[in-house]
Amino acid sequence: MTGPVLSVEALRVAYHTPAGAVRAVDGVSFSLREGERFGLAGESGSGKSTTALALMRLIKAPGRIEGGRVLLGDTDLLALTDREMRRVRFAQISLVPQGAMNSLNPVLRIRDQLADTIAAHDTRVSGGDLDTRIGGLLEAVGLDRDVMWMHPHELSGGMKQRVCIAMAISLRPKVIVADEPTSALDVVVQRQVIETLGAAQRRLGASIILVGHDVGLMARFVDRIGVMYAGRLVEVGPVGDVIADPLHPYTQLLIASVPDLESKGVFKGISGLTPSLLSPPPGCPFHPRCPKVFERCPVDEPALREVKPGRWVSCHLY
Amino acid sequence: MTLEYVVRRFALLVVVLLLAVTVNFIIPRLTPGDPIEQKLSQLVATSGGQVGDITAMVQAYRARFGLDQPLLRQYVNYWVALMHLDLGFSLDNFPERVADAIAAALPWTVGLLGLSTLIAFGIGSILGGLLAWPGTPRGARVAIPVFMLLSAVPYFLLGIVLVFLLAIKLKLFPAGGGYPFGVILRFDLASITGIIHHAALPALSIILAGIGAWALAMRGMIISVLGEDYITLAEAKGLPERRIFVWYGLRNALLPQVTTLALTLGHVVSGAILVEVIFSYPGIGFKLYQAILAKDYFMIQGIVLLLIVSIALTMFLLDLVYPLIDPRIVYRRR
Amino acid sequence: MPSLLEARRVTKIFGGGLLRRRGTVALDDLSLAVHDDRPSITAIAGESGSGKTTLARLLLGIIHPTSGTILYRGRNLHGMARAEWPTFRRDVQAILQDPFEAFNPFYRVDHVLTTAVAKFRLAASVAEGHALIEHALRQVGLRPEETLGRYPHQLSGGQRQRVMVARAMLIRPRVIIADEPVSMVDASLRATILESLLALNRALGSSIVYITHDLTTAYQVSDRILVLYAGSVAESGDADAVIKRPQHPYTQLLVESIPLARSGSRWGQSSARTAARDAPGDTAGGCKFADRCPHVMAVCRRTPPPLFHTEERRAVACYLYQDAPTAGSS
Amino acid sequence: MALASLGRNPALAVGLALLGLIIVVAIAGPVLLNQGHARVGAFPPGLRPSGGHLFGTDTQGRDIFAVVTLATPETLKVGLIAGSVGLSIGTLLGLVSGYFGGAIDTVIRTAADVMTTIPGIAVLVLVATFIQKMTVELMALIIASLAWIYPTRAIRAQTLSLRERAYVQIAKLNGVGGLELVVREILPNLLPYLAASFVAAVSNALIATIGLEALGLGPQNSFTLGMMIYWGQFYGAILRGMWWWWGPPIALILIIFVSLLLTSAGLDQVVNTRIRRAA
Repeated sequence: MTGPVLSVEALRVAYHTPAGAVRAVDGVSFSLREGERFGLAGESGSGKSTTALALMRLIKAPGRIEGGRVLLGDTDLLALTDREMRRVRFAQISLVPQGAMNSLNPVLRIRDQLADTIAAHDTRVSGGDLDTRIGGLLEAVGLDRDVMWMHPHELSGGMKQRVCIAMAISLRPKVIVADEPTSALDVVVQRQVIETLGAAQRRLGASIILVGHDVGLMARFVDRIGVMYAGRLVEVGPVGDVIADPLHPYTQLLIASVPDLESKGVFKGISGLTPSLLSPPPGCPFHPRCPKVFERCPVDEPALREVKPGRWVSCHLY
Repeated sequence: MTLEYVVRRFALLVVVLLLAVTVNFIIPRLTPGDPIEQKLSQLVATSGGQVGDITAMVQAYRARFGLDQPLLRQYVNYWVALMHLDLGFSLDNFPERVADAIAAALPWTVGLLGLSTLIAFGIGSILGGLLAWPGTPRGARVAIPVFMLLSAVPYFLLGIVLVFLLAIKLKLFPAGGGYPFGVILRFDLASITGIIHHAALPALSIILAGIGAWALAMRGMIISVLGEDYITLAEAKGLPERRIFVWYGLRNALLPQVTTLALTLGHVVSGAILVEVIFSYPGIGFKLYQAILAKDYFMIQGIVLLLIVSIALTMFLLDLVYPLIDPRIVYRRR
Repeated sequence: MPSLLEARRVTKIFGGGLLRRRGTVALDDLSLAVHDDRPSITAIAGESGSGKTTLARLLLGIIHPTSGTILYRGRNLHGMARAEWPTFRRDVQAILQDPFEAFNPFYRVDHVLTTAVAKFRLAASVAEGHALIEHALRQVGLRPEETLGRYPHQLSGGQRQRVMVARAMLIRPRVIIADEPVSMVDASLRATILESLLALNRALGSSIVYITHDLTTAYQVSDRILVLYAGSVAESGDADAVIKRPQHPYTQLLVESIPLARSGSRWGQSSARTAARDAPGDTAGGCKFADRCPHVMAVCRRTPPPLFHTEERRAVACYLYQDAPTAGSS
Repeated sequence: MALASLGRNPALAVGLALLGLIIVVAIAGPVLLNQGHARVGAFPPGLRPSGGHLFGTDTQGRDIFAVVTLATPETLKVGLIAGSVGLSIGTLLGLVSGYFGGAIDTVIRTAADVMTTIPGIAVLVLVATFIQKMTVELMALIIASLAWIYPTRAIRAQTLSLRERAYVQIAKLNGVGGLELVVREILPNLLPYLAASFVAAVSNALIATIGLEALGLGPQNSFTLGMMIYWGQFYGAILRGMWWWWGPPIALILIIFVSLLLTSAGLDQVVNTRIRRAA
């Protein structure tokens, strides 16, 4: 079993707003095996997208990566210089953006936006065989070759997202970070795009981190899932086990609140308000809304521990 | 933004031309007093002699130029004359025709105004873009207040300061005029250097004031473009800084910048005219200034009409060119 | 008894100006009726561009139909005198999609509630009005002391949407048009909002037209579901029937694409699904779903399919069921 | 709340402070000053700046300091009158066409588009040339005839976008309609834009005034900053290096414009934070 492709250790990211420091990611650690699909699930404000962007060092002011390590193989991405990081981006670790609608440059043809990605890392390729390579990439994601001569505004939402997938696999990276790639798409197109992403990833043998809030989508696509709440990982484990037998109280309520096509008219939600990241509640951040809260919870913060083989949770119940 | 857009812009152009000609025709006729009578009485006053009965002279002159006919007829005549590019005679140095005087002054203004505005637009946009780009060193930010100052002051006031400093005090440049005194303009090195030497200061004042305004406008646009998702993806793709700045930043910020250019054309031309006055530069602006001093009404009307028409045409051309830089605008029904 | 609110053979075309040949057809000959005597919850489900929001705006009288009529208690809404609109407003209310833009940033959140009380004269005195407001807020799971007096940006999306539901509760309308009320709210907070919609229906007897792109919540909340595709009804019927035994190929594709947490196959195993036309084709005549339909037949491309009544309270616009009777609107 | 936001908005604070200072000087100046100094022949001509005459005297013996003190309020008066007249017309037209739309909107929009194409200076020159006795008030009205264009376009664009906001729909559903809706729901959110349009209208009016005066079309018998520059240039003060004649008016004009620019930059910030907070 080779070591993990990517391992994240105690990652911390904060946004310094006039009202104070918002700790968006507060000590997140997980690792990704080769070819594995890891789901990073959480609701708005949980810090999942910030974590994804931090892996690619795309956090912009007033955000700042405060600490931790991101090991791709044995190089710590957070320690690289900007120049070194630029070479790693898309060559080793690539991104499928959330808002496909305006992630493509509206004034450049699709071909130019694929060509400059390749040329930025592989200056030998040029002219004719660059076009054939781009044509091949587009076909690999189910698009017609002559889409490359079109401008973004001529493509539908689903087609634009497929172009982004083609870009993400163009340099055969080891890890693909997909930040809610289909949240803006209709359900039918969403399934087609996710299946395209899955096929491309399997053919490349790359690992994927899928960030999202749709637990159902996670269940259908990922191998392992990590649930985030208030900037921390509260539970990690194989997706089937976590959904069938969730350990952390928040995960239990989250999975219960996902509507399904069985029980009609019965609604289960989570009472209380989402926590403020400016001044998070002491101890376990979920304690104000946790049905199983007891005296230890508001006092000290639980660490993420492996309570069963492959099943990690950060809760004093275990 | 389709064929309908082109037709709408063309209709706007036609309306502007109609209005310009009509306004130009009506305003002089609205104000009390008759321009010709004033001109003649002014001549009489200055020449000191007894020059017969003014009113008879005025009647003859009005008949000669059809000014005694009903208003509508005059309006039609005015249009017919326009069609033949006949803007009437200059009252001040009769029998020179207004159209010829303008034709003589036009190249100077187009040269000075056209070149310096483009230079200011280009340099200003790039500097403005750099100012907002995170890659640029912090130190550059000191330029923002300087640009603010420059864009605040009207063009020609800057001209006055430049004349005083560079022409009077340091004697580096001539204080006015378009070409060396007494030189017959030929396509030879001497005339050309002479012209450039004279055009330097007026051009500099247009460029300096223009750069400030364009830089601030572009800085605002780049800041809004920076927030776009395609910039984040461009950085994620590991593209070189320069390519992101030019092809993703500037290229997209250029679109609203060109629209601003079209909208502020009137303001730019107005400013430049006054620069010509300060430098007594032989362009249309200075001609207008002289015509005002001499109360040469037909010359004033001609120049004003030309200004309005040329700006309306330029705006229409900019609207036609716009789709070339913004692929989303297509004339053919896709 | 005439229907309370009805869209009868309504078509809406946007654009189609001077030079553009024909505008975009948002709604094509659609009929829907809401009755006062038996309050029901009808879901209008469809992808973006299916015309569901246009239908909402038509039913609310915000826009005029290009052809067909909107009837309020049997009378043409747009034919009514201005003086009669307040009664229409009292009977037909709405909950809009975007909690962030539904509040005027200049005022505190109370403004939207107090205006409703004043304009519809819901209370004799200020104190009584205040009591009504506090009661409505508690009904949607909000503590008045934590909500009133605050500016919109000081409340979360979920809280703001619940204030919107409270506003509707105050007015006690006969019909509520809920246009994607929970699409911008996290799953865990949707429960209270969907519950309060059910409460509005059961406790206050208000009919609800629930507009959504999400079939699972449509199934959870509504009695009947109308599936819209490119401006026309593809299928309509009882919620169980439409979801558990979908008949129209488009509905089948929709149900099949829903990612369920506890069941269903693994995605991303088969080869890349080619991007077959993923948007409705503007085929001249014929069924608009023809390009994407696995069972397309010759007749499908010729004339648009009428609604066939395949079973009790069920209608499907698909030639696969052409031997079933067709009878007027659903 | 207002003071707190000023703290975080230096541009607005400095801009308003400068404007305040200018207005105080413009009002107090003429009252405290001995107006006699500004009369022809009051002092020996062409004196360089000295203890007695801060800004020296012009070729006709007027004390420049006195003239500038009298000229500033006049120029400001033109700017403010033209600006406020332009703004009120612009707001009315902008609100009506933005909110009600339809035929009235097409008329107003086309009129504004056409007038934007026409360079202001050209029309103003034409009108000013044919006016015999130009006064400050007349100048303001002429400029006001064009000052409504920018505010109309700006307010119309804002009203169009505000009209589509969900809270306007909600207000309609609450039974609020017509004028009450415009006043209660749309106008309050327009305030920052109105302020920004006013500042823009005043600075455009000032540019137009000074432009016309530089061509000699300003009021002949009263002091304004533009006319000072015109007479200075007319009597060759520039060529003869009498910088103390045209220097002070240019400096004052610069200060006025910088303060207006800072204020509008500050207002843009207020407008953006309001949008960011609402989004």
